[in-house]
Amino acid sequence: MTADYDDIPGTHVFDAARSRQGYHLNMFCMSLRVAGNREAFKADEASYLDRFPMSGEQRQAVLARDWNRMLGLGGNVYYTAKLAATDGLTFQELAALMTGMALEDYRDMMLRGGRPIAGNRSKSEWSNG
Amino acid sequence: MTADYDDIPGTHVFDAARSRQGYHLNMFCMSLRVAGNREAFKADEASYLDRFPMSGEQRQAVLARDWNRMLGLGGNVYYTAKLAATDGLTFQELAALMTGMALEDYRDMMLRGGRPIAGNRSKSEWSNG
Amino acid sequence: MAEIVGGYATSHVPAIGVAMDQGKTAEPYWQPLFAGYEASRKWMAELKPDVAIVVFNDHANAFSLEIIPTFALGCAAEYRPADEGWGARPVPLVKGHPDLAWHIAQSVILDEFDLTIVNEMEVDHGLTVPLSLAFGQPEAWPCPVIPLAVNVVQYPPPTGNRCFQLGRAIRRAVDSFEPGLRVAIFGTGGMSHQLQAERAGLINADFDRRFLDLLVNEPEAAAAIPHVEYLREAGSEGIELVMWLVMRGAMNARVREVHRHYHVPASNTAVGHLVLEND
Amino acid sequence: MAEIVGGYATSHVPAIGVAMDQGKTAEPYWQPLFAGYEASRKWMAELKPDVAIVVFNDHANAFSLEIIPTFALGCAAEYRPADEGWGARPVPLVKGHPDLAWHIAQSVILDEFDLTIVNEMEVDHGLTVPLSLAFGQPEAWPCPVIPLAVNVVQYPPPTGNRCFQLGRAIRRAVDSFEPGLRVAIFGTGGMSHQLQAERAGLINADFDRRFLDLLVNEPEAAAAIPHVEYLREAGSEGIELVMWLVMRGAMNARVREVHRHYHVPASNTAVGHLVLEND
Ligand SMILES: [Fe+3]
Ligand SMILES: [Fe+3]
Repeated sequence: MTADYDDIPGTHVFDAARSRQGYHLNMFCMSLRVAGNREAFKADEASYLDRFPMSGEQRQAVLARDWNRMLGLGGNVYYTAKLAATDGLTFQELAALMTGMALEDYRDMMLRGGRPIAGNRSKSEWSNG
Repeated sequence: MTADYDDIPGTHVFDAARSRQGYHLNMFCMSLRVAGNREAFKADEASYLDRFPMSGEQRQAVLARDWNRMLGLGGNVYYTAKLAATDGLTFQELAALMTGMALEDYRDMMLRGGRPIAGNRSKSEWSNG
Repeated sequence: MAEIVGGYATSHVPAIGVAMDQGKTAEPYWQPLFAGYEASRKWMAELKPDVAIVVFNDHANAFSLEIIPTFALGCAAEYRPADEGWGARPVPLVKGHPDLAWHIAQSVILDEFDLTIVNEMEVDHGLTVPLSLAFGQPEAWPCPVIPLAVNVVQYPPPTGNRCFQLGRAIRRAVDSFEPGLRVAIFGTGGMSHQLQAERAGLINADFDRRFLDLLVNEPEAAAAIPHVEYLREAGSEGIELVMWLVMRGAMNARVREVHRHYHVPASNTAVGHLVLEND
Repeated sequence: MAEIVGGYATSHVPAIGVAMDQGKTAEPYWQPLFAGYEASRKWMAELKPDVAIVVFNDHANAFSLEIIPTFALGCAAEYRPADEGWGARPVPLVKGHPDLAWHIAQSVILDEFDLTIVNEMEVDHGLTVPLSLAFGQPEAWPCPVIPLAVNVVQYPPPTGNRCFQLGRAIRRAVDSFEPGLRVAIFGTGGMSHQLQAERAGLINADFDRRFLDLLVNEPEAAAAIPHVEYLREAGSEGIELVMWLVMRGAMNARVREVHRHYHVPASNTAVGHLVLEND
């Protein structure tokens, strides 16, 4: 199935397919809302993750803190942000990591008005860029 | 506030006012879905009820198994039926108790086609009857 | 496109499930009730739908007063039968159909129905009794199920018209799904009954028969029945009949009545049953 | 009748809450942002609404993927601020207004909106940051709050038109409530921002300014913007702007723009703010 939003570059719209794929990954992240769970996860990440029947790739992405890979495997950023919070990251630090930019460069880009829309509307603009 | 259904006799429509009044009473009943809770309640009703901030009247109606009084205090029959189930009553036995009829008479009435609608549409029909 | 191949309406009285689970269907009290489901069980066995959408209501089992969705569509892979206080029914696990369920969810939300999507839900007698009536007592249910739970416990339930319109939206969603899937849709609950307080035991066969006629032949008229008429004429729990309108909305404007059965009583309730095919 | 006395729209960026909680509002990074809220805080202090309806979205705190209501209306007596992973915000408990909330719930359901009623809910930055911006940092919030949580995390959110129509239904509900109650309504979220993946940091000031103009003067045109346009032009999280349409729907067809503020950035987000009065 294709959707009208598939052409947007650098973006994972959290639709049915992604929600189904990422269910247990996201529910793991959700569990980190509870302070005691954050402690348990930090104490032993691998055995904490055993509680959630996610795929091996998803598990690997969590352990490696590969934020974009998590999104590619069905993660949603409001969920993965709870893992970032557990690591002590701010939302801006998380965003910078996903863009591949240094935090300072990302912050400067935002201070200059953010990533411009021109050139960022469709995948064709990115593949030419 | 009056509603178009207020005139129906022998009936508590579970509207906003009743839902608010009966919230903790119904949530107590809901807790009896769990087998362990049913055991705990049967072992010591009074202290089990302490977990739920219901009114003194509601608590009294529960302890006395005053089924209509529970409904009058905001109970909903799908919730109070869980208390009846804990007591080992069937839904037909519960219904008979609420009508004030002997179980055999209630059962016979149902076999003869149930309580007729004629004479049971409005409160005025009951006050004359 | 996928196709709606049949509509099945039935009461979902818990005592019917108990009678089946305990092997009492041949007893004199129960025999006339179950006799009326023999033809439709054969019809269903021949129909062999690939999936069943079951419109039902939860009776304070999956949902409590903490959260009360008007329409909750199950998109999960499976649903466990609920313990309603008497222990769970000994019936098979209900398997879901996430592909079609998510397609319906997306379609009807964009069609401006304000659905609640549910991925964790136990299913009570409202869903499992109709499955038992339609499919008997197999080791596993013969097809996956998409549960659609409608609030009829907390007043106000959705209007009859809204239920009918949701049925039409579900039909559009099914019509736009990938080809080859044959879908049955169940409307459950009712008919006239009152389970509570001094008027418990109310039955109104005239109302029920008129409702059956209207549902088949004049569904817009059935959809226009106001809540107070259900409450007064069909008993406070008779308002469950709005769920039959979701099923009817998913069928063609004109339908064939393949089978009808009406019996009083099952425990406290008037039992009605309809099988419809698109004309 | 009760009366809608004002409409208040604002972004609800979590970093704004952190800046206020940590006393950083006068720092050079934050000062220009907060300067734009001074006039409207004074306006709100003079308005003194009796109750605020706050349209917001939950960000995976009160709700998870287990249950996803399109529209969830809080009818509870109180709501605790949520721990979103960084610990709960040090802000007052949010008191509800069950009388008006239940009235709205009943009214809009009979008006054929398929609401989910919620009696247990924690509220996250989506609701508490707008309260902080509007009311500052009091010991207790100056008025009770009715939270209306809109799903914008799981695609598809409700259409812009559906949100606008729900606002109109809420207006009818407020108009039919007992006299004397003065109600403010908040639309929150947006403006353009993308928090995820390689395109994170997207801002589109042209889109945002056009949206502000349309919302004030041509709300039907704003309500017609399709989801894909928000996603592409305003970023994947910019679709939160549909929630402003609920607020706008509850106001008169013609409104006065009392105050406007637009600032980039707050962390990853373009901040927009509007104060409207009925004309
Ligand atoms: Fe039922
Ligand atoms: Fe947000």
